[in-house]
Amino acid sequence: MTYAVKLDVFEGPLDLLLHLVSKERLNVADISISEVTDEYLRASAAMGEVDLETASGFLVLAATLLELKSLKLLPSRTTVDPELKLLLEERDRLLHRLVVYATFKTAASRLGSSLSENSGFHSRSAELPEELAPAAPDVLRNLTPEQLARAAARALTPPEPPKVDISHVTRVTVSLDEMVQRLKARLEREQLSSFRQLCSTARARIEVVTALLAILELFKSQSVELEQDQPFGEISVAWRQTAPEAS
Amino acid sequence: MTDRPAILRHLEAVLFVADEPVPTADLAVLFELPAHRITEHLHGLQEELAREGRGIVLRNVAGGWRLATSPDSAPYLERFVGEQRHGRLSQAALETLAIVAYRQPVSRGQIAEIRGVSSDGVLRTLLSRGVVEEVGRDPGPGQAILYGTSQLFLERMGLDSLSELPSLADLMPDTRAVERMESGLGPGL
Amino acid sequence: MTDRPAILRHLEAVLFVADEPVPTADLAVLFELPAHRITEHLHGLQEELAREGRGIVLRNVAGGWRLATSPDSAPYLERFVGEQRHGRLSQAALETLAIVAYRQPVSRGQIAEIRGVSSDGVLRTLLSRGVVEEVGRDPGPGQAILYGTSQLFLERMGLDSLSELPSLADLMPDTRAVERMESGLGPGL
Repeated sequence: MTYAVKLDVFEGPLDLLLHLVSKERLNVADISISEVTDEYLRASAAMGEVDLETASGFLVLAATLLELKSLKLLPSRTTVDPELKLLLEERDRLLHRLVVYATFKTAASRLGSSLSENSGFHSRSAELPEELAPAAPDVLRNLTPEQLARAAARALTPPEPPKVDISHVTRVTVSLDEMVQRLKARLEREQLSSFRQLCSTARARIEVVTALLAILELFKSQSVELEQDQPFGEISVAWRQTAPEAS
Repeated sequence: MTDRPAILRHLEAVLFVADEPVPTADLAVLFELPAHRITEHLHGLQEELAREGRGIVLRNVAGGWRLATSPDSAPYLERFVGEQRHGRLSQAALETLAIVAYRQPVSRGQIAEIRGVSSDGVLRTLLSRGVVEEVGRDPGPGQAILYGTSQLFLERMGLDSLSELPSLADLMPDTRAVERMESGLGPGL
Repeated sequence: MTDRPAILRHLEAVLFVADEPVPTADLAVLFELPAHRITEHLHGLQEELAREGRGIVLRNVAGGWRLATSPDSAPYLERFVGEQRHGRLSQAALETLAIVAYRQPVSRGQIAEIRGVSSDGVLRTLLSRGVVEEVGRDPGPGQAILYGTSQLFLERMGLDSLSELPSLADLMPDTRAVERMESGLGPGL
């Protein structure tokens, strides 16, 4: 069974994961990573821009889920090898984060109800009556230029953009499946490439993200080998001649 | 609860939050009643507040109706507002002053647009304190009054000129982050 | 004039001009009366306003006393002042507000870590609404700005102090929910 999700109703990767694992009888093995990812990309594209931090948070999560999923699909092991141990630690960390996040989500809904219960009380915000103004101390006495600048920055920064209903809009320029096929064809031809080269024709940021996820898919199915000499260095992508049968 | 008409309660609440006198006509529209009925109710409220010896009275001033404090409370009020604690600008006033300082010359309309709410009340306070002043007229069709900060403002802030105000560039981190992202991920990548 | 004590009138007048909740202690100093006498008078005033069905009520919030409009006038007020005043917060903003409320003083980074996404935009919204404010700097290397909730937050929540917030322990998912999450994440050993 695969599970379809509408990502635009989630506040981020943790919120999504919380939703997925809180379902009865649903676990990581049932989640189609590529569907979730496609949905995520569609939602991001519709919002017009990719929030890089959210995108990278999502990528980390997707990678962790892939790992957990592979663990889940393995025949049960009796011995604890170090890799498995690391993975289990990773799972515990993720579980801890989920519990903390779930707690704050409940707290948020409590705050929301308190705020609306109290929303009918309006206080006065009018300035001091003019006849009392002379009695008030000098208002600029404690004000520094830095405080003024901070207030200006706050006032002049546009507020949080309103949430857009995206249910009816844009399709992604390229889906994850299409990107996987496209990169497969290209790598079969070129044998060896780099992530940068593979992205050189990308017309939008969203395609770069899709390409990265596609590479991870190919890596997972052992169709490619990845190498990176140093953090932020070039990622080389090599096609495996003897790719195992697609599972 | 008494059998006091609900309209008196609602009138009192509306006048309580208003930051300037409210014309009878506006109240008539709000409550969907003829103006003369509103006037009757307002006189009723005015008498009631006076008769009961309340700390809040209703005044009919130029331009409409406004709630004010009872005159014999003045000595306490003066002591109260004279406290150090009150020697600072309200959040709204600070924000308005900041906008005037960094965006001058600026009109009321522009300030309201930036803040998302009318700022006439706070602007009046800043004018009466002499930190903001009229500096000209918009040459455009409306000829809106334009405001700027005064010499007194510079003196109080310990500045020689407006150019000494701290730059906003470092304080708006989001804009910078966006720019960095743009330049880092140029077209074609 | 009735025989209503003059102190009730003066208290009402002072609370009318105050722009934030006034602590009992401040009123005791102002009126040169012991705090418990002030509290009695304030409770008297509170009951009186409620009993007479006035448009204004007295609330004990954010460590002090504050006059506010009675909630049943809210529909008129909203039409009168426009919607912006108490606009609803988004889910993201509420989550961020909850983290700030329970984890204060807290940095942007710590908030992002708990939510799993950057919360800069919503944090700015909360700052401009005045419910969150900067409360200091992290003494560590980055000197990150630390945020906390404001007095206005307590007032909007109808709380006298932060200690009245429900305990975080009571808001945690129950054992069954945690077990379900755990099994959802993968097999145990």
